Amino acid sequence: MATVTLDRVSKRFGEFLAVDDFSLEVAEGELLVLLGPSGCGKTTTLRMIAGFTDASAGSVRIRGRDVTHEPPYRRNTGVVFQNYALFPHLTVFENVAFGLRRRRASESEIVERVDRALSLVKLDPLAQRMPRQLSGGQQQRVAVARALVIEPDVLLLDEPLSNLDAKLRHDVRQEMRRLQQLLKITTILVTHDQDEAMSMGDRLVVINSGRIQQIGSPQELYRTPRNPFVASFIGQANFIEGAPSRDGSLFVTRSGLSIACASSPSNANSLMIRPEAIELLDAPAAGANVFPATVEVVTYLGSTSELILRLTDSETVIVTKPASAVAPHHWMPGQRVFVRVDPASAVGIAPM
Amino acid sequence: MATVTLDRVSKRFGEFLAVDDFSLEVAEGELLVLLGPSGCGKTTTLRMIAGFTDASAGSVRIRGRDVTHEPPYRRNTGVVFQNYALFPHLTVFENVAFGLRRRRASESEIVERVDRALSLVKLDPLAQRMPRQLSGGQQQRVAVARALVIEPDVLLLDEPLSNLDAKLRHDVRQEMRRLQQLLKITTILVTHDQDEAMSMGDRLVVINSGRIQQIGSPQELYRTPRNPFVASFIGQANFIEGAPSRDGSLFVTRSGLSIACASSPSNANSLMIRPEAIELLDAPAAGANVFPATVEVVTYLGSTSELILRLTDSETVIVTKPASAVAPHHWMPGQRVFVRVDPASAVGIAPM
Amino acid sequence: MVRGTRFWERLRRITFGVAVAGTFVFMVLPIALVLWLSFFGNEILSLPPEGYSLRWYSEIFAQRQFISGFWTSLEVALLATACGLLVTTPASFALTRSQFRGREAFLQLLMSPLIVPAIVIGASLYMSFVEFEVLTGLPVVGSVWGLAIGHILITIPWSMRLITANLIGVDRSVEEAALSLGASPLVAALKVTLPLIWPGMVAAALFSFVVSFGNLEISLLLVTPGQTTLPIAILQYLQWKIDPTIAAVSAIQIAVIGTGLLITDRFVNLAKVVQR
Amino acid sequence: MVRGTRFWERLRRITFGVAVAGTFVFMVLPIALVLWLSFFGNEILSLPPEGYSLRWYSEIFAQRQFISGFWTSLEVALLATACGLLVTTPASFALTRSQFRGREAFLQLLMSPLIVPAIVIGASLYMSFVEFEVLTGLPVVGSVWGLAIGHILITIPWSMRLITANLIGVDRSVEEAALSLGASPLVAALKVTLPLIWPGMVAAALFSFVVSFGNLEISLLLVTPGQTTLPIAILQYLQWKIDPTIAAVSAIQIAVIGTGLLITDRFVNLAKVVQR
Repeated sequence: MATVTLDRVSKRFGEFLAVDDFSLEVAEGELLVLLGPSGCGKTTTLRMIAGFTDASAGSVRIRGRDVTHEPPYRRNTGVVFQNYALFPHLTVFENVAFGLRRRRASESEIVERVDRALSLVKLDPLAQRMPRQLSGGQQQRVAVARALVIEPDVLLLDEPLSNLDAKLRHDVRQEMRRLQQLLKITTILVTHDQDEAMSMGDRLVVINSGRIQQIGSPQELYRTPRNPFVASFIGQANFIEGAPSRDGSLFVTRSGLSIACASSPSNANSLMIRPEAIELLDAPAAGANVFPATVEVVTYLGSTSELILRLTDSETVIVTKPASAVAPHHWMPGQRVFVRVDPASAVGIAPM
Repeated sequence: MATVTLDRVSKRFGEFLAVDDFSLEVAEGELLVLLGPSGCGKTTTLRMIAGFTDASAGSVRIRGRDVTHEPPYRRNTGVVFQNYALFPHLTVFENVAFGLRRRRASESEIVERVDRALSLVKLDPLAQRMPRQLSGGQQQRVAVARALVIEPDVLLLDEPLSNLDAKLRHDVRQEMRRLQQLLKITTILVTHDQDEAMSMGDRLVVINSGRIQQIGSPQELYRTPRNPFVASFIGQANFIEGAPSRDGSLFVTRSGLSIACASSPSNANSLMIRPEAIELLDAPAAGANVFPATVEVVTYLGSTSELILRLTDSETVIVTKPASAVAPHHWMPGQRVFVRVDPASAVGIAPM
Repeated sequence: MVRGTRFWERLRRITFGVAVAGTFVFMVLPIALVLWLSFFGNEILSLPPEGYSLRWYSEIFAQRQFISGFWTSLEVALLATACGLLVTTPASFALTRSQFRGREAFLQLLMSPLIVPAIVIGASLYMSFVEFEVLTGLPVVGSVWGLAIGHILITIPWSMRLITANLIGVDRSVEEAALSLGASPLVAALKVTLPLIWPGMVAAALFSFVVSFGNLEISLLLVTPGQTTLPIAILQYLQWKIDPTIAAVSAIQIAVIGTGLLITDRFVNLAKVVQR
Repeated sequence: MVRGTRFWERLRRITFGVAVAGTFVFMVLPIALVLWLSFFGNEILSLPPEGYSLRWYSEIFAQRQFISGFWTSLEVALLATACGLLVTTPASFALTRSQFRGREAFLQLLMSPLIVPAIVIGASLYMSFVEFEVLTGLPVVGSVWGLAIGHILITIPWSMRLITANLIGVDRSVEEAALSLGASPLVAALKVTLPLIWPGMVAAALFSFVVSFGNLEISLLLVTPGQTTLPIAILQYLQWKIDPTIAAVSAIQIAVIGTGLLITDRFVNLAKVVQR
C-alpha cells in the first residue's frame, strides 16, 4: 500500500504553472527524492503534501486518506525545513515537545518520548539549551527530532542539508540515511544536489520547469536517462547530434561518424556518452567504435583530469579519467590519440 | 618582475583579524587563485588590492609602485564583481565606456576601444541594450569588458562565476581562461569552488581563517598538501591517526597497522590517503601495504561509487572507484576484501 | 593632479562633516535652549540669564490647567494605545498572513493620516461627531471617548507599520512548523508568533502613546473649555504670556517621554525594532 | 473535533475580516463624510441633506484668508522642501557611506521630532526666535523664513529616512565599480548614486512638502495676524463658525495632495520606494 499518493496534482500561481500534473506513489518505508534545479516545483510539491499550499487540481492521499482539503495540522506529517525553523523562544526540550503538547499527551509521556527522540539524534545533554546556543548541525538534529517525535505518517525533508558545510554534510547524509532505514519511516526529500539525491534516495524523481522528467533508481537515471535534461542534470554528459540507423544499432552523426550503440529510440536526435565511459588509446585498436581524435585541452582536477578531444571539425567530446591515468605530459594538447566507446555506454536520446 | 606584491599585509576589523600577515607575489600574465571557504579573508584581500578596504598593516605594490595609501580610482585595476555591479541606468556601451570617459579619452577613441572590448566578449550586437535586458551570462561578459577596456595593470575577479548556473559555469570557465591567456593579463581570482580554482589557476593560494595555508600549483596542492585543511578542502581525503617510524619510511597507526609511505615529516600525526588512491583486491596479494578490510557501505554516485571500508575496529577509510569497477553485487556490505595502498600516495601530515 | 584630488577629497569630508554637524545643531539647539531657559531666574526671556532657579517648576503646580491637562492627556493616550493595539494586531495579522482583494489599497489607506493635513482630519472628525450627536443625542465632543477615538485614528498608522514590519520579519516556516506539529492557526499565533513579535508590540504601544500624548491638532477641535489636554493647555498659556513656566512644562514632558523610551529600550532594542 | 476546528477556523476568518473592514471604515468614514458635506445645500450641518450645491466651493474665494493662507503655505512648503533636501542629501550620504563616532546617537536624534510633542518643538522654536530677535534685532517670528526653518525641522526625519533607506538599497559594489574605473567619490556619487536614488529623492520631496503644507503646531506660534498658513486659516474659521465651507476647503486640500501623489506615482513607484 502506498503511503503517499499524488494523483494528477497541479499548482498554478497566477499565470505560472509551478507543478504540472504530477502523479507518483511513495511506498511504505521508502525514501523518495524530488530532485531538480531551483524553481522547478519540487518544494511546491512538498508544500502541497504538507498542506502549506493548496493544490490547484488533483488529489493528495496519505495512507489512503484523501487529505487534499485538510489543513496542515490534521495531516500528521513531520516536516524538516531548510532553515530548521526551530521555535527560537523555546528550549530544545520544548521545541521537541511542541507537537506532543498539541496532542494533549500526558506530562510523563511527553518526557519519555522527547528523551527518546533526543537520544536518537544524540542530543540528550542539550535538552535545556536555547536554539541560538546550538551549532548548525545540532539545530538540524533538533529539527529532525521534533519532526520524528510525533510519529508522523510521512517525513518531509526540504533541503535539510543545504545549510551545513561540505564536510558535515557528508557525515549527516550517512547518519540520516541510517536513521531512516532504522525507523523504516516513509520519507520524501527535496534537494537540488545530485550527490545527495544519489546517495540517499531509493528512487529519484527528476523535475524541471514544473514537470516530472523521469522517475527511477539512481542507476536507471544515470545509465538510461530519458531526455537531455536528466542526462546532464545527473552527472556530466556528451551529446553528439545525429540520427539512428534504421535498425537502431548504429547512430550516424552530423559529420558522418557511425557509432554502434546498444539501442536507440527511432526519434533520437543525439547520442549521449558519459565522459568517463570513453576509453583513450595511444594506438588504433580492433573492434567497434574506435575513432581518431586530437587532444585540445587537458585540465587537472585532482582525483580526475578532464580532456577536451576533437573528433571531427564540428564534434568535440569531454573525457574524464583518473588523474593517475593522465600522468603529466602523457597526453598533451595537440597530440593525436584514439578513443573507444563501449556500445553499451552510448545511449540514443530523444528530444524533450 | 612581479606585477602585484603583498608584503606582510594584515586587516583587522575591530577584534577580528580577517587577514593575518599575507605575503605573496603575482607574476606578469599569471592567473593566481585565492581559494578558501566563505569568511576566510580571500575577498578582503582582493578588496585591499583594489583599494576598497585599507590595509591595517603591510604594503601593496602594483607594478612596483606602492599603492597602499592610494584610493581605488588611482590604482588602475579592473574589477569584476560577484554580482557584476553593472550601472543599471546606463546602456551596455556606456557601462563599458565609463572608465574611458573618466580618463577623458576622445569620443572616437572611446567608440573604437569599446567596440573592440565588446567584440572580444562577443557582445557587439547588444551595445545599446540596458543591463536588465541581458541574461546573467551576458551581464557577466559586460562586466569583464568594462574591466578590460581600461587596460588595467591587474584584473581582479571576485567569484565571477558563482551567479551562473552549473552548465554555463563550465563553459565560461574555459572561455575566461582562454581570454586571460590571449591577453596575457595578470589576474587574481577569488573563489570558494575547488574545481574552478584547479581548472583556471596557474597557482593557488589556499586560505583559511585569515591565514595562508599553502601556495602552489594544483598538482602540488593535491598531491602534497601541507596540512589537514588543504588536504580536505582540495578533494576528499582519508586521515589515519598515528605516528611515523624513526626513519620516516613507515607510519604506525593507533591500532598498530604499519603503512609504508614515501616520506613523512617527523611531527606527522596522521597519514593522508586519497580515496581514489586505494586499490581494492578480492584476494591477498604480495607486496607492501596490503591489508584486509570489510565493506560497510556502498553508495552509487553515477560516474563513481563510494565504499566505506573498515580496516580495524577504530579505523575506516572511504574508497572511490569508477562505478563500472564496482559492478552491482560485486562488492557488497559485509564482504571481506583487501586493500592496497601505493606508498607514494600515502602522505604524512603534520598538525596545523 | 595628486594635489587636486586631495583637495576634492578634503572638501568632500568637510561637506559631510558640516552637513552632519549642522543637522545635529539645528535639531538640538531649540530643545537645548528650552531646557536651559527653564532654569532661568528672570521672568523676561533674555540672554544672558540673571541667575538660575527652580521656581518655574514649582510655578507649574500653581497652574491648574497643566495638572488637569496632564491627567486628561494621560487618560486619553492610554485609552487610545490600548484600543489601537486591540484593532491593529489582528488587522496586521490579516494583512501579512492572508491574501485578499484590496490589500494594496488598504495599505495605501493606512498612510492617509500621515498625508492628509491633521487639521483636515480634525475638522472631519469634529463634523462627524456633530452629525452623530445630532442623530443620537449622545455627547461625544468634549468626552474622553471622543478624544480617544480621534487619537486612535492617528496612532493606527504607527502601530500598524511597526506590527506589520515585525510580522513580516517572522519567518513563515516557524509558523508552518507549528501547524505541521498539530497547532491550529490560532494556537500557532498565540504560542509562536506573538512571543516573537513582542518587542514590536511594545514599540508600537510606546509610539502610539507618544503620538497621542503630544497631539494637538486632533484634540484642538474636540475638547471643551473645562477639559483640555496638556498640549492645548501649553498653547493657551503661550497665547496669554511667555515666561519660563512653559519651558519648565516642556522640559518635564521631554523628561517623561525620554524616561519612557529609556525604560522600554531596556526591554526591547527599540532602534532595531523600529528600523525593521 | 472536526466541527470544533471548523468553528475556530471560521471565527478566525470572521475576526480578521472585521478587523480589516473596521479599520477601513474607521479611517475612511470621516474623510468621506467631509467630502459629502462639502456638496450639501444647507448651511446647518444636518443629515439628511436638504439638497446639493457647489456654492460652498465658490464661497471659499470670498474668504481672503484661505487664498492668502494657501499661498503662504505653498511658499513655506516649497522653501522647506528645497532647503531640507539640500541638507539631508549630503547628511544621508555621510550617514550611510562613512563610519563616524556618534553615528548611532545621530540616528536616534533624527527621530526626536517624531517623539517630542510638536507643541513643545513649536514653543522651543518660538523662544529661540525671540532670543535671536532680542540678540540681533532681526525679525524672524512672522517671516516666511522663520516659518520655513521651523518646517525644515519637521521634514528632516521624513526625508532623511527615505533618502537613507534608498542609499542603503544601492548596491555598494556599483559605486565601487565606478571608483575602480577611475571615478572620484564625488563623480561616482553624481554619475552613479544620484541617478539610482532619484525615486527616493522625489518621494522625500513629496513627503516633505505634504508634511510642511499640512503642519499646524509649529506654524501656530510663528505666524503673525496678517500672515497665516492655510491650516491656521481653517482653524480660525472653525473657531468662529461651522458650515460646509470648511468641508469644501478640506476637500480641495485632499484633492490637491491626492493629485500630487498620483502624478508622482506615475514617475516613481511610491509604495515601493517608501516601503524600503
